[in-house]
Amino acid sequence: MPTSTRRGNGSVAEPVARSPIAPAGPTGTRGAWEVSSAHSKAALRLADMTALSKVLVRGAPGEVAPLLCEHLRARREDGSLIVGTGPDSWLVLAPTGRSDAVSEMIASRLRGCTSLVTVIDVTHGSVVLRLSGESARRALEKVCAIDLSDRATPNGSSFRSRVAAVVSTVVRDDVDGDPSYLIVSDRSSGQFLFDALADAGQEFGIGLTGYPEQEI
Amino acid sequence: MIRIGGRVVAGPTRRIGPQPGEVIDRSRSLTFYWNGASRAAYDGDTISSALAAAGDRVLSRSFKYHRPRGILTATFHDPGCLVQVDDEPNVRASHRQVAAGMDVRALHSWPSLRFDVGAANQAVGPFLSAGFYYKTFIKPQRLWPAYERVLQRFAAGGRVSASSPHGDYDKRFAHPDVLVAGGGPAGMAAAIAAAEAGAEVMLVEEEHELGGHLRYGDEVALSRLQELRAAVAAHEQIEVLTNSAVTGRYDDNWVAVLQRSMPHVTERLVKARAKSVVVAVGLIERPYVFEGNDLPGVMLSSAVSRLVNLYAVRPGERAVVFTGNQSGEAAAAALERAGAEVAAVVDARRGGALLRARGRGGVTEVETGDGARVECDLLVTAAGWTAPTLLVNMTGVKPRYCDRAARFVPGDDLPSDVFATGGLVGDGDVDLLVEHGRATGLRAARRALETLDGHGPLTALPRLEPADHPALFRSRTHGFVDLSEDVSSKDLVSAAQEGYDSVELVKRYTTATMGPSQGKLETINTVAVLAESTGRTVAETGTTVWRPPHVPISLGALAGRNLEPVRYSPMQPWHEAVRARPIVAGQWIRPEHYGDPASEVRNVRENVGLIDVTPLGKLDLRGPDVPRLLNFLYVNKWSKLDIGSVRYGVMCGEDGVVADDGVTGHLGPDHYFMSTTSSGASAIYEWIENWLQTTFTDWSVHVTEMTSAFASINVAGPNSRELLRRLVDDVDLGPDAFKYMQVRQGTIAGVANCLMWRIGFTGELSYEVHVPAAFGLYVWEALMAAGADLGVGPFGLEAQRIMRLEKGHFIVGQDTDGLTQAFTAGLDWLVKLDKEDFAGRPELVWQSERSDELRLVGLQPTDPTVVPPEASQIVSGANEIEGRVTSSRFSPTLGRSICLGIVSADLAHAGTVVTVKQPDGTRVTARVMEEHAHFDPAGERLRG
Amino acid sequence: MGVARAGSDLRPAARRFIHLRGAASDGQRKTTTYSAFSLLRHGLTHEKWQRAWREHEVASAYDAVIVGAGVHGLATAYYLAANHNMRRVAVVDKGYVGGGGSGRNTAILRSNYLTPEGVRFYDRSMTLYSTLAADLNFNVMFAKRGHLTLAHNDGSLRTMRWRAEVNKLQGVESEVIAPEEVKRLVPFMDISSHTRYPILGALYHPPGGIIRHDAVNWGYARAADALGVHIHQGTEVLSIGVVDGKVTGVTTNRGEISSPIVVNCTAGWASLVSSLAGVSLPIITHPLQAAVTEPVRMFLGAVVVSGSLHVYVSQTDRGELVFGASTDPYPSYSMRGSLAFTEELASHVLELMPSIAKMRVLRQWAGLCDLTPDFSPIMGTTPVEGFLVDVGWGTYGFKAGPAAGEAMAELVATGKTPELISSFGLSRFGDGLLVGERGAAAVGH
Amino acid sequence: MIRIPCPHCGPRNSDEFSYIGEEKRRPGPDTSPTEWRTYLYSKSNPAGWTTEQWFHAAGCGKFIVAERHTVTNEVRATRPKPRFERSNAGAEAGGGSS
Ligand SMILES: Cc1cc2nc3c(=O)[nH]c(=O)nc-3n(C[C@H](O)[C@H](O)[C@H](O)COP(=O)(O)OP(=O)(O)OC[C@H]3O[C@@H](n4cnc5c(N)ncnc54)[C@H](O)[C@@H]3O)c2cc1C
Ligand SMILES: NC(=O)c1ccc[n+]([C@@H]2O[C@H](COP(=O)([O-])OP(=O)(O)OC[C@H]3O[C@@H](n4cnc5c(N)ncnc54)[C@H](O)[C@@H]3O)[C@@H](O)[C@H]2O)c1
Ligand SMILES: Cc1cc2nc3c(=O)[nH]c(=O)nc-3n(C[C@H](O)[C@H](O)[C@H](O)COP(=O)(O)O)c2cc1C
Ligand SMILES: [Zn+2]
Repeated sequence: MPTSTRRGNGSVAEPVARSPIAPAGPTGTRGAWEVSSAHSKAALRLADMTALSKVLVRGAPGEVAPLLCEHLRARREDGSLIVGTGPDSWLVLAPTGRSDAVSEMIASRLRGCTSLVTVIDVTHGSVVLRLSGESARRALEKVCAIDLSDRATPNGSSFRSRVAAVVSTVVRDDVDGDPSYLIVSDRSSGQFLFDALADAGQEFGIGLTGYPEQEI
Repeated sequence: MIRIGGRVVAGPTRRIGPQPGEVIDRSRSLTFYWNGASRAAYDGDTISSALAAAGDRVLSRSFKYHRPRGILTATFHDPGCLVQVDDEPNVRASHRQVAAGMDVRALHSWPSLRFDVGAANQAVGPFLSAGFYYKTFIKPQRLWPAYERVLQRFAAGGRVSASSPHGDYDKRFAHPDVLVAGGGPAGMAAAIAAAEAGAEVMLVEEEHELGGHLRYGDEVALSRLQELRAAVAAHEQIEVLTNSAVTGRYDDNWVAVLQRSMPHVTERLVKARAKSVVVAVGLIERPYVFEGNDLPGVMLSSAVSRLVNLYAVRPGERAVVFTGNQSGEAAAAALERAGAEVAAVVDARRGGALLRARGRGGVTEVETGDGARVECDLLVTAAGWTAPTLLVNMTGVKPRYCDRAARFVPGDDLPSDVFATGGLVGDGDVDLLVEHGRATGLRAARRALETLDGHGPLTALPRLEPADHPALFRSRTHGFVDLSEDVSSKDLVSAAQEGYDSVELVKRYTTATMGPSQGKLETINTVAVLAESTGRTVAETGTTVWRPPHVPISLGALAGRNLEPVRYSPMQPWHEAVRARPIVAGQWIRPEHYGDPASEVRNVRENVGLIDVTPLGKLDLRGPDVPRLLNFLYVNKWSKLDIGSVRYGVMCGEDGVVADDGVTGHLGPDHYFMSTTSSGASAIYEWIENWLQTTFTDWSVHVTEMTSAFASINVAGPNSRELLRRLVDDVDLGPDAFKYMQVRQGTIAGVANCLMWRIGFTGELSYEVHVPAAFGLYVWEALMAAGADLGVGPFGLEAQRIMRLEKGHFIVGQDTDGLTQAFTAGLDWLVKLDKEDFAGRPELVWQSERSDELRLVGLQPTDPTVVPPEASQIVSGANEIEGRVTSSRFSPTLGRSICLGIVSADLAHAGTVVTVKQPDGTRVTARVMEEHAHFDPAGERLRG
Repeated sequence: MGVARAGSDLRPAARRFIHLRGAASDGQRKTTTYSAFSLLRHGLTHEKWQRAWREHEVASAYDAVIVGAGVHGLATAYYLAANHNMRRVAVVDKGYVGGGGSGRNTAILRSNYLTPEGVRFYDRSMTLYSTLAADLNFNVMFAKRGHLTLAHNDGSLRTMRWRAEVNKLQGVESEVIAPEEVKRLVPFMDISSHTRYPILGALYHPPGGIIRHDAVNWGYARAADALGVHIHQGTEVLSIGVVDGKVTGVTTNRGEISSPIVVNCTAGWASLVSSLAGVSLPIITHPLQAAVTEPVRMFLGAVVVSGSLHVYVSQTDRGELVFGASTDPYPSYSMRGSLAFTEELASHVLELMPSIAKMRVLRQWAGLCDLTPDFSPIMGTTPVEGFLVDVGWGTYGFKAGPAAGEAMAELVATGKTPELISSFGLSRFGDGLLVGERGAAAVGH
Repeated sequence: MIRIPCPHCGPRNSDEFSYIGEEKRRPGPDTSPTEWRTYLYSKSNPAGWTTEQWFHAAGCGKFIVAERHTVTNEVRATRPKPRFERSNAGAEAGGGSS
């Protein structure tokens, strides 16, 4: 039996959190997470950002949207990214290990709401990928039917649709003026999605890059 | 070697000097193979232009009569120019460019193109008339398979090979404001005007470069071509796709574009959602029907112009030109420039007529209407145009016949987002085509951008109408109407006489228009001949239905990358490392077993085992109305479930049919956690959302899918408590503190926020633990390590199936089917009809009042070594079906075979012995048991 | 058989019109027999062939009006005339003969259904099909190629075995076979275990196969015409007369027809036609699409079906592959077809046979399917006396044409529902007695 | 691929949605077999405009109502399922259980 855990019995080492995507070597750790520390300078880059904290918020649109973000938009706030994923649902992405803090922050902000509000840590349910670079749009267009032009999907917008047949939330989140997309999908199809994007990006010379210093 | 009437008139090459518009690169010679012999070509040559340059006249044999065929149209639609290229069947030789080393072979010829034994069919032609096979081979019926094999030998087309690689194909989406189909002058002009108006444009051209008919036109045409190309190139907003075809325009301007010869993939399907579509596909020159019209050397005028002007090939030495329009004159001029002799021009506009062409392997003589006979090796026809209206007619618009011009036009009342321009609409000089194209492009852009003004005034749409043209369909003689299908005008006449006299019936009876060019060359003549023989007009007769694709499209391109997502649990790397046997379960790939399921069962019963049950559906339910929701969804009661407890439940559809089962636990105030079957997970989620969003809209409940958020591990077996105790500090696992059907939240192996339920499908003392997914592998490995001395081992799906059968738990969808209502499944103990309402209640009330229903029962074969295969039928008498075995296994625990089965009500009593007919035909007996459970029916082990 | 029996059970109304002025006259005729000999004679003499079926004026009354000139309507008319000597019968169709589903189906015949009632019924159809060419004197080219339904998971393998066992008990040849055997029958099949949809086995049904569907329609039309049945193309039923719960006739674009019996055989349009008589049906109409490739030399012997992949494929004698898939994902009366259909089809076919990626789709088309909740047809009487239905044929009704026609003819002529179709009545939905064929009929073909 | 303008997400390809069915009313608990089975099985199946439910499964996850023409497939209007508008069926179904 293989034992990749670095410990002999039940209570010595620290637990290791893993993304569903086999990390491109070399690897390192960020908080509890094992992450890739590869570095690519390619014009098109794909990174596994699964170690980010993810918090799901549900509530009545009229009450919550003004406090968080409009549907189909994404908003940066205090080192986290609030995404309007549906008329009554939001996803907050934050640096690794921050989900409790973010949940508390959101819960307290929404305390005055009269309708039912739910805040759940969904860090473990999703993968997050970041596709960046000049040809990111053309690569994503191969596997996503949404109009990605600046007119239809400008920086700061978001949508939920299929990417490579996997239902995903996509956020246009440019980095330093470089087109970039964050793609959040069900964890169990993470490896599939990652491979599909790497394949789509091949003609543009895609490079696999690691978990960045600046997480979000 | 070229012969005319027995005289050799030319050497082997027909390549002429450089032409102003030629597309070949004389600095790059290539060699390829034609039926095994080598041939020279220039880069830019099509297969057929290279063969024509080499003096090859016969490119194929027709499939029915095996008549020799050569170049007719020199376009994609050339019916006699389908060839096999390497392992690719049915390649269009007049479109595909030569690549070095290509192995090109002719179709339908055996043993060789010149000596073809199938040609004997020509002699029996009169008996192979349309539909002959419906009239013969009727008796004796038993000989039909033999006849059929003979017919199959004459099937058309090339060959595929079982060892061909799949090839490299992919797809892409696009969202142009304006998509222009066809890159002739009108299409280019439309693209330019649309781009100038601010639209993003996709311009798609079937040929290898832009230009349409200008490419093979005169100097004026060529200079206009340069201007237009330059203007297109100057616009960054125009994406040009050449060697690409718009294959269809579907509802809501969903446009399919087949993109060929890409650097990265063989072919790519572009799926474009265009705000406006401009159809500028031009016109197709149509063949003329007369005796001998299929002989090699009979060519359309545009074919001649193309061969001379684009490929610098002289198509013949001595020509007769039959013409009804300027295109015939252009061809005659091209021939003279190419050094061929034009022996006669027969002008239909001045009463000239064409009677027949004669020759064996090709034309050697032409007989004209006045009886004159002219020796020649080339007969050029310019009989008029066909508008390829498919892309417009796909919208539902019907083509309209324009009598004056003797052609069908796209029809009226186009959808507001589809525009037509160019030759498709009418005839005119380049200026008019460009002007019309521009005006149309602008309109398309305005529609796309939803701007009413700006970018200058809307130029008037110039009048562009089909020009008058003589109605030239068929001569006084009969000839081929459909060369690909070997259908003659005589066949059509006779089909009409037999009553197949509507255009749709005549098509199906004779197969005219059903071949590779799908009527683009054939429909008009088919309709005209039918009209003539029924006494109706062409307009009354109408066309057949135009259907996509515009040009055939490979299965590879349509499939693309074939994205079929799969799902893995976090423990997948571990399963792979120990080579678990994978099983595909919906999207999930799971371990079926790790070598020996029976020993996995024994290990669970004796020690402790771990199974990865991550695919179990998991839903987080929150809100004050969750109990009402549960009461409605499940057939049993949910009002009183304490925090820290879980309960089993079954859900039925509104038809009372068992839909899913699982357990739900009460985690905290207004907080529940539901599990569903793996296969039911997404359907149940959708079903619940449906109730909440459409019926119980005022209930306060939030449902969150958590299936992938937790790695789920069932720790089962007598040692499971001890194993967990070693890794869990913050939960009291003692039998009294944490009872059967309870749930706790705690930390396992240092991983916080784990859920532990004390439940079990296996019938053992067991804990289902749900671990935050990223730690799943870590915890699994920790359990394995910590339990080494307890005999811990993994078990797979198969061992679990055996154990649940030992316990008599049914599996929804296996032990039940699409009609199994709750009482049939034996759920009398669970269904609470005294609840006021729940999904499916009315049907279950009525089912409870019936007594004749099938029942699910436990069964044990009389012979304990016999394991009747699942789906074996339970029978009475000779062949009366009384039920079936739904689950069946050999129980390693009991050392005997055990089953579940569905039987009719009168056999459902304990002790009844039923007869089971196995697939091999043998009959065995089995006893109906008191309980579904074969093992530990009282459940002492799991409560322990 | 026929007259006496028919006469005794025939409702009086059915006979009332026979002698009315304007009633259709007995139009039987002597028909040229098709044979190699007649072909030779015509070839030599260039003599004209007789019309396969004639054109008539629409008479003001018939003993029965059958709506829909698909295989069901035509077969019903033929068996009425042939078996029951009822010849004052009209088949009316708004389009051309076989222009509905019967002219656009993938022509797969089989009887390996799941329920005993279903298997027995379809088996009767297969028996009739086996001698149909001779019975109709029209070669319908029934090719018993063998029919394979692939199983890609243990659940479907179990269903295949279930079907095989039920089939065998009804005397129908069916067996579950192993992947190697599948490969032997279809050498192009990828049976390796690492595919996304591994082939675990198949239900093999040797008598299944394909037929020349148009020939079946034409053969029935010609044979019915020879017995005096009137076939009216281009004749659309616009309303149905019902007085005191009894049918009185129909109004068409070519005039009114009185008739005590109206049979609805309009498949995809069944709801619309039934609603003209005030009868509502548990039917929803979905388009079903099909496609053909360009022809290639023969390489696929058997008919191959995969339920999990929603695809079925066969190769015709002409060499083209004929494909079908599942119905469109939402109801519609559109026959325009979609791109998604061809994409899915191609990817699924290549999943099974990756080496044919270079073959090209030549044409795609669509037809309309009348789906019932239990994937079984609806045959028999309705609450309106004299208004009968033979509908709900979904994606699988071409193979049923002969048996349904035979049984419906018996019902019309005798007034009694034959045992063979008694489980398939409209009343079963109200009674909650569904005939579950979902597992074998959905996509199955 | 027709387009359905989701009232929440904007126009999207129809393959992001699942078709649910014609808009129907669920009978109350004291229903008769005829009424109930009409609810279960009968369809109006018109050739023309129809009002139906779709589920935006690969989008916002909302059930929506669309008016679609079943011959042209044109979708002329969509609207969200009204919230907080309790149907009679709901009132009865949920009655007194919590
Ligand atoms: C793509 C496709 C593939 C299929 N594949 C198979 C297969 O492989 N095997 C199989 O067994 N089945 C298959 N089917 C199903 C099969 O085609 C149908 O079930 C069968 O043809 C129905 O025959 P029918 O005679 O009842 O109806 P149809 O053949 O559809 O005839 C109904 C007729 O009614 C006419 N009509 C409608 N309304 C009116 C009116 N108001 N007035 C007058 N006339 C009217 C129509 O014009 C039409 O001609 C397939 C169907 C499709 C669409
Ligand atoms: N003298 C000649 O030989 C000749 C030939 C053709 C047309 N004409 C005249 O030219 C006029 C037509 O000009 P135009 O600009 O409309 O057409 P055009 O024929 O010049 O150009 C149409 C272009 O569309 C392309 N095309 C067709 N179907 C396509 C598809 N589905 N996808 C992508 N590309 C496709 C063709 O390859 C062609 O290049 C007519 O009036 C006609 O009389 C003359
Ligand atoms: C079994 C079968 C085989 C077919 N083969 C061909 C074919 O080889 N070529 C062709 O053009 N059409 C073929 N068709 C399709 C018909 O041309 C036509 O599209 C279909 O009958 C639907 O009619 P419609 O397109 O007029 O609506 C075939 C149809 C069927 C049912
Ligand atoms: Zn939406």
